[in-house]
Amino acid sequence: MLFFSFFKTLVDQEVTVELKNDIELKGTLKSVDQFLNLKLDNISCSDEVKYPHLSSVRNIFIRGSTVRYVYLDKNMVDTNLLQDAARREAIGSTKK
Amino acid sequence: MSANESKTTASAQFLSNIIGQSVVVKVHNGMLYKGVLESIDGFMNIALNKATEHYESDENGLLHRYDGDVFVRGTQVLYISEA
Amino acid sequence: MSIETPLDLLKLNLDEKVFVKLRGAREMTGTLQAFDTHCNIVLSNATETIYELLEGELKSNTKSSDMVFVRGDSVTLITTPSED
Amino acid sequence: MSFFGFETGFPGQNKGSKGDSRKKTGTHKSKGPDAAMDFEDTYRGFGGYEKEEDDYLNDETFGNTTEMGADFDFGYGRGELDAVGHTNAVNQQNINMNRSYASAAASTGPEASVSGYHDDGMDFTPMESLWTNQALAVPPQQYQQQHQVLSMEEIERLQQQQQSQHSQHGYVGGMPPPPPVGYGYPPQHFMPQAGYQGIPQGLHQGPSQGIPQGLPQGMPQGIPQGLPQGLPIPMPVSLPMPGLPQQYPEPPHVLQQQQPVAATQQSAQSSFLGPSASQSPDLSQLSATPPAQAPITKSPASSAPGIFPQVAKPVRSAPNSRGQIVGEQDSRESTPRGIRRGSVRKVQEALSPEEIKKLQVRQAKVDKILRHSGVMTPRDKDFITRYQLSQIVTDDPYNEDFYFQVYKIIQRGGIVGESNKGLIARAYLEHSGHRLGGRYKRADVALQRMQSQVEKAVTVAKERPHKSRENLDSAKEGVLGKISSVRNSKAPRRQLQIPLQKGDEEEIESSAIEDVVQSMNGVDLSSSSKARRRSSYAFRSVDQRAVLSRSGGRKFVLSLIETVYAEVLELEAQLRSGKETDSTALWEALHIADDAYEVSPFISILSFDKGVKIMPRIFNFLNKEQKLKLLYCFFSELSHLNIIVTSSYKTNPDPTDTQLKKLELFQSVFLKIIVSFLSSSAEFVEVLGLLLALVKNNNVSFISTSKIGLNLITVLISRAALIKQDVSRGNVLSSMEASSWNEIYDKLFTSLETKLAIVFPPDEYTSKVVAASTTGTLTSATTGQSVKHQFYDQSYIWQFLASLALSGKLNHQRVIIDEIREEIFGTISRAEQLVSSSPTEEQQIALYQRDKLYQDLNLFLNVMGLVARDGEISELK
Amino acid sequence: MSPLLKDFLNKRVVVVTTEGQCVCATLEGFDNSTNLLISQVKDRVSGENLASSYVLRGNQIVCCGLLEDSEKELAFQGAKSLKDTRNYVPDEHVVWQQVWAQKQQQHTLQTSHEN
Repeated sequence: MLFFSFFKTLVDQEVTVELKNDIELKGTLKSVDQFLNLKLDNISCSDEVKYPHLSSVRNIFIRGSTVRYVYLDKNMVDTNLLQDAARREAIGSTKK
Repeated sequence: MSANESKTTASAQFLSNIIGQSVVVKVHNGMLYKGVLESIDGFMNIALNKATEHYESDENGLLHRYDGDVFVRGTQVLYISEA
Repeated sequence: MSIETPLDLLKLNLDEKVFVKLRGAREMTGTLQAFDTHCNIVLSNATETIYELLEGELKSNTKSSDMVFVRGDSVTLITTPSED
Repeated sequence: MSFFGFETGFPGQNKGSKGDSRKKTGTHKSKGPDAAMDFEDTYRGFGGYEKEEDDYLNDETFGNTTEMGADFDFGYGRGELDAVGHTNAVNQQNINMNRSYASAAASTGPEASVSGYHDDGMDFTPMESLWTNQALAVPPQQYQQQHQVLSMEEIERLQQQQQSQHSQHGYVGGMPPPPPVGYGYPPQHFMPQAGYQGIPQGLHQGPSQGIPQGLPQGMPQGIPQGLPQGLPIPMPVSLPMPGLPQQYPEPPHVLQQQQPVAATQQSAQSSFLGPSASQSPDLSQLSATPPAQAPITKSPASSAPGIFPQVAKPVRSAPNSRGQIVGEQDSRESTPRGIRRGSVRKVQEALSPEEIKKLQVRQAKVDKILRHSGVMTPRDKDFITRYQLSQIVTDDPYNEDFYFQVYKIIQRGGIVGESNKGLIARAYLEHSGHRLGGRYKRADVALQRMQSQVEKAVTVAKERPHKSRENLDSAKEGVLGKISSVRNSKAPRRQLQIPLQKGDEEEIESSAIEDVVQSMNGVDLSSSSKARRRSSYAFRSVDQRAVLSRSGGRKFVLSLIETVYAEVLELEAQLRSGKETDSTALWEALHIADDAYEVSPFISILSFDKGVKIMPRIFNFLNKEQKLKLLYCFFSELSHLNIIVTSSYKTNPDPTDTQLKKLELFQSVFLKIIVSFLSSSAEFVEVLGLLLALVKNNNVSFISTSKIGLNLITVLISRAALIKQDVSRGNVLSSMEASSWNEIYDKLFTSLETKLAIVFPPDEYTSKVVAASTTGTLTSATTGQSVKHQFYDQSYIWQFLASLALSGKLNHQRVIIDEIREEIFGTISRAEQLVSSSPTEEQQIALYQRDKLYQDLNLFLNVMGLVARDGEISELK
Repeated sequence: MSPLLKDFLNKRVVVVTTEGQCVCATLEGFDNSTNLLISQVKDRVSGENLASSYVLRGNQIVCCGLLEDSEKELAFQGAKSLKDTRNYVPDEHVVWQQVWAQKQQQHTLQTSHEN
């Protein structure tokens, strides 16, 4: 649940998603679900020439399992809070 | 902890009594990690210290010696055996 | 204090530099900001290096970013970077 | 027949419902051959759930009062809850029908609300009755999940009962047999790995946490050639109408698998899961794609096999012969198992009129429901019930959504009133990297507070300059020896007769100092920590590892830090839910009184950024005595502190930017808590105690080569001076306090005397710092100023010297001036030269910086009644 | 079913599969595991009509984008084929062998000029 909570704070921010087939999509994160599927709006493909496959697509749904990276800016994330959230998550999962 | 300890399967017993021993872990991409098993969990995530990385067999194929602790992800583990 | 699960080992490295090995002959170093049981992680000041063998020649290119989320299923190994 | 296929039974009507239209399917016998098509059969996969009326369990299980009004008869949910209740104590008295959901939820996971993770009790083992045809077969091992709540003995006792029960009644097909021991799903992480990445073995891998958490998203990576290459696959009977296709036989409730294992891992995954996967026989024969265990052929990288059937190519693998699109994930639901068999009804007696009316009402309801029947399996309904209950009951939304909740509070621009939530958010805002609470905006706040403290002390001294001159002569004879120098500073300096520097000052310790140590307001300083060998200056390497290895090693210290974090988070959670907080566990975790190691682990904790960052939140939970002990330990082992070693130009001549950032962090976080603690609650004698700890256990001159060290000394002596001044106005300072203050001050002064100039770092060091540091606070850089004109901000040095001079007697002031004469004039000439040398466009900034240099210098000179202006020093009017 | 795909229903979409295939189709239905029910399936690169109706398994889907303007159903002919998502590197151990060797060299180089 930690990363679902994390991505929720990134909604309406501009992020760059790198997929496992090396396509890189920059766009505004519109919504996320607990499988970490993402929905991006007005996307731009970082390498249009090599990957024209998504030409004239603006709004896209990305399946969480095919994401490799999501690049963010430092100021989008409260690192101390995130680390504590990770600690709570770890404590939660081992407490079971 | 949870109440399922009472039914630990044979594999769980094996895993718990090799903690602290030196083990060999074969990973999905063919790599082999040898080291002292520090801990292991239900996901088969493995923590080794003084781990060495090899390919296929551990004698000849020494690739690298890790000085810190090494965390190997459960889903990548093919098998774990006593060294 | 016993380290019960490998995840505790990860927890120790929060806010510390870690070295991550990924599928597809990739590695990454950065400061560990978050992780979960699926091994999803967030690294800050991260540098990724992608290695390739072109005609037996080792080629590598690097890519760095301020903050990056790495999906757990690409991760194979995490350790603390050796000083060398 | 209720929505979920459960016989809710009529109150007192256990003689079997009269409905003629329903013909019950036999319990053990397979369905009667002549059974007319009634809705049971159309009700695919669920069969009748009637039960024999002679089943004595009926009353307990379903109670006898059913108000028909409840339109959404969550019979199943209640029944299930009862079933749980039921298994706890077989002869439980009648469970009243309209128990509120919240209480029901509370009963399923009593301890859950405390921990906030509501789902401990909710395991998701599917009901055995669904899967196994053999009634008595002991369900496969891993489904034998205990319900978290039961203790081990209870479980054993229940198990024998169940065995006996099964044998007596045979398989009570109608009512789900009281689930073996606990009705629960194995918490997710105990699931075999398949739970997350691997193949859902045909069993629903539902999350244990009640709230879907990273649920599996579907089958793992299909095998490339899985999809038929040949002719377009035969179309399902009718093109499913948009939206969820009704025709879609497979109730698509299999939760999406979040991170399917890549195909190549498939073999690893399946081999790992091999044994269990084969256990559910129906998985393989039904799956549309060849079974997962098929060996993985390395797909030829070159030709990406088109998933979609190219029209021309011949059919390669026959699609699912039954021409039905059957999702293989969850085959078990799609095949009518026929395991559930309705129970045989006895001959119906005549119906009383109101029974008939009741029946009609029920019939209407049943028809209304029927339209949507089969969409959800019992498991889903149960899951939804628990999920909703857990939503209702969680009292602390922070647990599942911690990052998002607190992030939103911080983002909404600060703290919402004094509520606990605000407190927690503020803890993060204090020094979070977040743009709102950005560290750099607050970096020098600690310094400002110290500066204001020193300035206040200096102004007080300025107001009474005449008084300090009178006792000028009387100060001739001082502890430091006789001073015979004449008043004006022009005459050559006379040598001070300095008493022999004793190897170890312990012997000359006067009773006053002893009193201070003892009377540290009840702070019982364990003798061993006092006698901990002096942290020597003999520190060569900046290697943090060396310090760490002498306090248990890096991993040990890191695990300490994590324990401390865990304690703080726990305390904050308690605070949030309004409970008392007890910080003993936290105190132990800090290892402050622990002197089993050469270097106290607490000091090593402070050598990690995360250790420093947690300090303010720790201070929230410590009482005054604990804070004093913490600071005593801190000042006693200051020389071991990694930040001192890295910020001293002696031991770290080439500081890197990351080191400078660490210094910034330490300053903005830890220094600030010390300043605020001392100014808010420390008494005079406690400040003395800390100063004594510093002077006695450290090589003070080494400490003074570090900016942080110098600031720490400044904080202590300026605090003491301030209290002394307020107190002396009221003349309350006791004789013991006054004499011990003089003694400790002299101890400090002697340890610095003749080497006072080292508080000024050499120029090559300061230029390196200016070059390396990217943030403006370390240097006096102001925006728009070219780097070469920036210079090292020495204000903290003048503040130290001002406090030192302020608290000393005239002889001390005389010595200070003599020792730093060049620095004083150096600063004046730099200030004057600054304006002349900087280019016109930077004139504005140069002027500002010149005034700043003068301002810092005068902070010191005013103490002596002097002032520097326009290039020379004159009497302060 | 997760609401993410809801507003793509009955619209022309571009779907990329984990095998590297890219198609244009109408989204008829989907489920929680993102199994997609699509119709009038056309290969976006070759322009070939593939199927009038098809079920695409959830785990084989990379992404599903809303096609803005229906004339541009076909991407440029001859576009390079997409990679699959398995990131399989043959003989990865050889790569790592050389990586560690190279790093060892750099390290000895570094320490030698340090002291």
